[in-house]
Amino acid sequence: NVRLRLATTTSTQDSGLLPILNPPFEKLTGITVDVIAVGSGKAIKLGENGDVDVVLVHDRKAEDKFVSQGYGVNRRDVMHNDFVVVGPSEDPARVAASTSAADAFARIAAAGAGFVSRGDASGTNTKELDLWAAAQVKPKGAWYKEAGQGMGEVLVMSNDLKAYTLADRGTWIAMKDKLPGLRILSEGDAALFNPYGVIAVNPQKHPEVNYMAALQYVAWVTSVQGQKIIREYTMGGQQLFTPDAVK
Amino acid sequence: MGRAFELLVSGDREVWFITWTSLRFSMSSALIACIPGIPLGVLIALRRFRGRRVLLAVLTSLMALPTVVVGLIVYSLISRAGPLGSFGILFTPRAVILGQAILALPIVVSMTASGLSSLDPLFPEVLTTLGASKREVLWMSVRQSRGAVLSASLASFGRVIGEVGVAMMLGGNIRWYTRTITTAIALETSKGEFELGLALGMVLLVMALGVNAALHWMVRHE
Amino acid sequence: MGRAFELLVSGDREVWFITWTSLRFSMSSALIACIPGIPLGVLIALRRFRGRRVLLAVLTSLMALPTVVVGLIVYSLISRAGPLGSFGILFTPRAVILGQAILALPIVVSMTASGLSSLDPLFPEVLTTLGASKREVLWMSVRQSRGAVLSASLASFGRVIGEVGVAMMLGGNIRWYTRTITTAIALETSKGEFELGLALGMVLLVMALGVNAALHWMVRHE
Amino acid sequence: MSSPSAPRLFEIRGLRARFDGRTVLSVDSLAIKEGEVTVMVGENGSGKTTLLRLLNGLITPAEGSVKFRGKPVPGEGLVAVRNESVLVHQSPLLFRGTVGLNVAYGPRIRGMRRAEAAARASAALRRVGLPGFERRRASALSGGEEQRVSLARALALTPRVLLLDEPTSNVDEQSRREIETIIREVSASGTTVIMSTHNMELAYRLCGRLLRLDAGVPAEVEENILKGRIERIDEQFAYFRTGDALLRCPARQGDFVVAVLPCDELILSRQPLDSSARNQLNGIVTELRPAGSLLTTVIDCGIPLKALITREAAAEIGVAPGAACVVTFKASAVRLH
Amino acid sequence: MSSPSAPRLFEIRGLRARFDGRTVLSVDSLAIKEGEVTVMVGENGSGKTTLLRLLNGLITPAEGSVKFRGKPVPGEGLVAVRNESVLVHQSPLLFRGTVGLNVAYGPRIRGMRRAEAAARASAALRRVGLPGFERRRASALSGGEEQRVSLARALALTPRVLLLDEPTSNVDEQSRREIETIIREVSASGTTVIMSTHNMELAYRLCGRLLRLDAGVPAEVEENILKGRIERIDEQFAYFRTGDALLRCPARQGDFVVAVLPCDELILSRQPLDSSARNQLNGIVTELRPAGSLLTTVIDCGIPLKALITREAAAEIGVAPGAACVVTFKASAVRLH
Ligand SMILES: Nc1ncnc2c1ncn2[C@@H]1O[C@H](COP(=O)(O)OP(=O)(O)OP(=O)(O)O)[C@@H](O)[C@H]1O
Ligand SMILES: Nc1ncnc2c1ncn2[C@@H]1O[C@H](COP(=O)(O)OP(=O)(O)OP(=O)(O)O)[C@@H](O)[C@H]1O
Ligand SMILES: [Mg+2]
Ligand SMILES: [Mg+2]
Repeated sequence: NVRLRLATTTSTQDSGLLPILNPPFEKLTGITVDVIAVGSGKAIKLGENGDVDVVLVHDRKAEDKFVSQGYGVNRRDVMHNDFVVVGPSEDPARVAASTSAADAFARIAAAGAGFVSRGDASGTNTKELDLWAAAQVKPKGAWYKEAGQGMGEVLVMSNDLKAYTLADRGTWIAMKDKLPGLRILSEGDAALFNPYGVIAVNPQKHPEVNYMAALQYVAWVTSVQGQKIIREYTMGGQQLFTPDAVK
Repeated sequence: MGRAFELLVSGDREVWFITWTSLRFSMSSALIACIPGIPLGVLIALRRFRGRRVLLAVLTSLMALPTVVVGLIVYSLISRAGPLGSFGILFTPRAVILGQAILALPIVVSMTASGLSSLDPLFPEVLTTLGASKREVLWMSVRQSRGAVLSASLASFGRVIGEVGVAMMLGGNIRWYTRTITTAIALETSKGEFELGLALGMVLLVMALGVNAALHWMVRHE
Repeated sequence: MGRAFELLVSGDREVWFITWTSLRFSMSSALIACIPGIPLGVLIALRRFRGRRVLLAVLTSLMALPTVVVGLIVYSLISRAGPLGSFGILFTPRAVILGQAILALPIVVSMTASGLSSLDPLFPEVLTTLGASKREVLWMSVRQSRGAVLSASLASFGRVIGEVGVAMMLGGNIRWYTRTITTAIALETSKGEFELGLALGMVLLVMALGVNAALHWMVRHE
Repeated sequence: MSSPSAPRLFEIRGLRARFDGRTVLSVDSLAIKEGEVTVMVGENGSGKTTLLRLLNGLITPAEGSVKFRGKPVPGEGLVAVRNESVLVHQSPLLFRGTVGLNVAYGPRIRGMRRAEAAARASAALRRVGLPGFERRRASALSGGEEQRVSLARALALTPRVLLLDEPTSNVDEQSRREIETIIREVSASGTTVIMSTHNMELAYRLCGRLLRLDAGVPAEVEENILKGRIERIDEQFAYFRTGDALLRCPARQGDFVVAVLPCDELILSRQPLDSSARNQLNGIVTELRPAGSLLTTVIDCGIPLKALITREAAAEIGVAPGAACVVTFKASAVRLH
Repeated sequence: MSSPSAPRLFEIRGLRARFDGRTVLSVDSLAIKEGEVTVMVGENGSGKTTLLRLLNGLITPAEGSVKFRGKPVPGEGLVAVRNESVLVHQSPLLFRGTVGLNVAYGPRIRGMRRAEAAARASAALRRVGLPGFERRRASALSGGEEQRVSLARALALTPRVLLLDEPTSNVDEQSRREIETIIREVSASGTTVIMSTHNMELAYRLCGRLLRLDAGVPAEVEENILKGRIERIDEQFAYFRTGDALLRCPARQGDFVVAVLPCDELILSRQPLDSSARNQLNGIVTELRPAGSLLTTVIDCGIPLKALITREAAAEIGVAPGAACVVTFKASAVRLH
């Protein structure tokens, strides 16, 4: 019984995609996939240490560094979804009227309305910081709460604190029923694009890794069948991810 | 270790802040738990009443309750949607201290009770005949078993300073506000910053050692 | 509560599985910790040696170590990049049990030691003069203080069954493999499924109560 | 027997104490007068400790009642018992800390100021022969020292009722004499003392009243316990003065205060006997009561003497209340303590 | 004094024991022969318990050495001490569980099978007068019952050396006599007994040798302890036979086995005295040694008698080793136990 260790971000797991995507692979190859769902940073770290065979994450800068330092090989684009700016339904900063993501952020800062940041150097957090830069705002002050937690927790906090936040669409869709006080206020800006990549761990750095299985997995998620499963995966009638490997 | 000292010595203001926050939260919550917990434990140890054993078993079992569950329970009370939501204490230091005190209480009570159960059964009788009231018997029992009571307090302090579930759930790990050493460790770990996590762990350990040593010293020189 | 029973009674195979995994891990690790921990605690309680107080203070402080830090330390040893990486036990049940045993050890040792310190100081002397070897003194001390030793074991069991850091860090929360009640609770909570988290918490509490009751009953009827 | 206006200090009625379903004490009726020294003796497990704990209201009787100054204990009388009496337990149980702290505890708890309590404690320690022990650790004492500290702890309270459970068991000879003196002194100052002991010498010397427990039941004491003193001593006899009588006893030196004369060593007769027995007293029978198959006869010879005789002998000699008779006993039958 | 081939059972040299920096025991030289009954007496805190614990190898001396059968304890001799001796502690410390379990513990731990150990335990309990106590909870005993169980626990081991620390302190009179009998019996069967007690009667009756500790230092015993028995008794005297001598003692009834004669009650003279003192023995001085400002004289009168006299008196009477002299003492100076 071959086991393949996949380190991935919580969003792929929590959105319910992997439990759909992996079983056909397991049936096809006889390989058991052990999903270790952690933050992007930790997933990449596990890859660097050779503790997993393959990683599936969304943090392009970190991924490139991972590959360039020789820890990962065969990076492939898998899919993307996008980020949305969510906030209290009352929308005190009038974000709904914004023209772009950066404008939305500028409005939040200007109104001094509450904003909960992931603050955990995750892909989402990196994106958020980029947007603040684009809005030419230094996020600081009582209104800006760096929570240092996962997406789900931050959404819950925003709901309770009646604050804005940046969320990935997958988690938002999965959780929006539990967040009665929040709604999407800004979406669709190209700046909110969120790509996922799959990377096999370099067997030259870590000979013990199950490279063959990793390659098989990379092949599977980028295969026509795999991409079809990703495209057809919906939640609440909404498609969560857009496949990128096979157009 | 090196990293930890570097962090502290280099005067990283944030590390000092979260260390102080951790200490503040856990001291407060342990203290709050001890105030009703120690007398309760003494009563359970000295009185023989119906359901005493069951109560003890429940208390010991409560020690197994994951911190995040305690967090959840308190959350469901103090969240906007909860019965105490109007106080708006969620994601504030008070919420953490409250949750941690609830977490600490069964530890204080059950360890105090089990520590005192080794007192000579004649001890309360001797005090009584010398004219001690029930309250004085209680107080003297605590003093007599102060090692056990100290252990109970320190264990509860250790439990809360080392826990992450309640602090995370109720405090929200908000930077410069409710971020403690443990929530910071969780954050750094999730970022893959394992070394920083370990270094912070060492800071916490040193702090716990300091508190332990200080309290032991105090009790010894009382 | 209702939800928890519904889950269990409805025969949700996954809930049964993670419950069983939790129980298996924590029983194993508590047991593994008790094997060296109880004798060590007894020795610390009965012997007077240099550095005894310091050792006790360190042990009590170790109880404060966040579980995720213990997880990190063990991780740095058994990670492929670590000295014991070649065994490849990371993200397997063994890793969790190992980590939890390490977590439990200071609890067992220090609680056993503090429990036994209330034995009459003449007790070992009486045994010795009756011909007991050092080992027999140790064993009889345990039997004599079996309440305290039981408390220590149960506290360590409670600690590991309720902890999430080690199980998450070393087990990886892998479905159908290393997912325990606590890691499942963490997962559900992070998804905002608070009720499910609470329900699982109740399952855990009931299980802990069962183990507590069973052990108390056994010791009483020994 | 007692005047209704002055209730006895302790009154016991139908008292039963049980442990694990076993009745270990069963006292139908017993009264203890204020100011008296009552000494309890009896085999191990005969219930002495249990009775003392009951008197102090520390345990609750299974049946019956103990009344202190007319009020039930535990119950209405408990506050009074607590205020006025202290029990010194059989095994001294000292608290951690110094000896001084132990002895000062009682006064402190009753609201005395620290300095005053410390002074009391020092005085009590001096009294039990442990001056300067204030600063010693209570856990670093010898067995007898512990016991004396535990006595001092009670004495520091100057209670009106002192309950002592074998206070001299581990104590050296010299200290035993000192404790005897202490008990005499506190008793002389009006304190009621109820104690248990296995030291018969101490029991005889101290007792105003001797209470023998036999498997939890008070039993008749089959000895005449005669308080008095040696009047003179020659090579042959010591002459012991008790009340109006002068007893010839074996010539022994010592500070004897009591002569014990077993009831079955007394010979009754109508006329003086011509025997080698060196004590002969004339008296009048005042009471006759059955004691098993025998009869207990009380004869007033200036002092009341109890004698055990068979029913046949009683009939033969014509022993009946009011009858005159002669009591004869050997010098060697008298035990001096 | 001892033959070099047969080492004494215990040999003590330059022994010092300290607690908290205070020297509580200081024995320069002491040997204990096999088979002997040594009784230690002395004030509370004089170091009896400490000495017993040292002999049993339970504590380590601050200075000097204890040797058991020629080997140091603690050290080489420890195994032998453990195998052959048992100490019964002053305060009985029973384990949880039943009395039977307590008493059977020693035999069990030494590898005896359960049934056999239980039989031994029952026998030992019967011996201390507690038959049928096997199933009682050890925590539910009276003080004296506890103490007797703790003795039984040692007896169940039939040790070659029995160390007893005040074994009768909480025990009733009857049981005290039984324990005396037990000690006589085990001693008769070759067991060495070393015990401490405050009961001088017991000490005199049992001792082969009496050891008095005075603030941790062995002190001279200033009494002649004469083993023997009452030969006859008349109205005036009891006649106590000890060795070749017959002593006139106060006429008392009882089962006396020892006559105690304080050294300072003996009067020495060259010629028989014409006095009322009823005991006169002829003897020869065998030894003279200083005792403070006085002299201890040992006179062989068939039995060796020690007398304390002033130096002047010694010079006047001409007391010197080898000189004949007459020893005179009053009957009432002899204390029978
Ligand atoms: N806590 C207890 N539980 C059960 N039985 C007990 C308890 N205490 C005493 N007993 C029993 O009650 C009886 C009376 O005990 P008590 O202590 O009153 O005797 P005592 O006369 O004081 O004896 P001693 O002279 O040995 O001190 C004994 O048979 C004893 O075994
Ligand atoms: N553990 C200890 N720590 C400090 N001092 C002690 C300790 N045990 C005994 N002592 C002291 O040592 C001295 C000798 O004690 P020991 O117990 O040998 O006396 P003892 O002759 O047995 O007295 P007792 O007749 O009261 O039993 C006492 O002064 C006592 O206070
Ligand atoms: Mg008693
Ligand atoms: Mg002693």
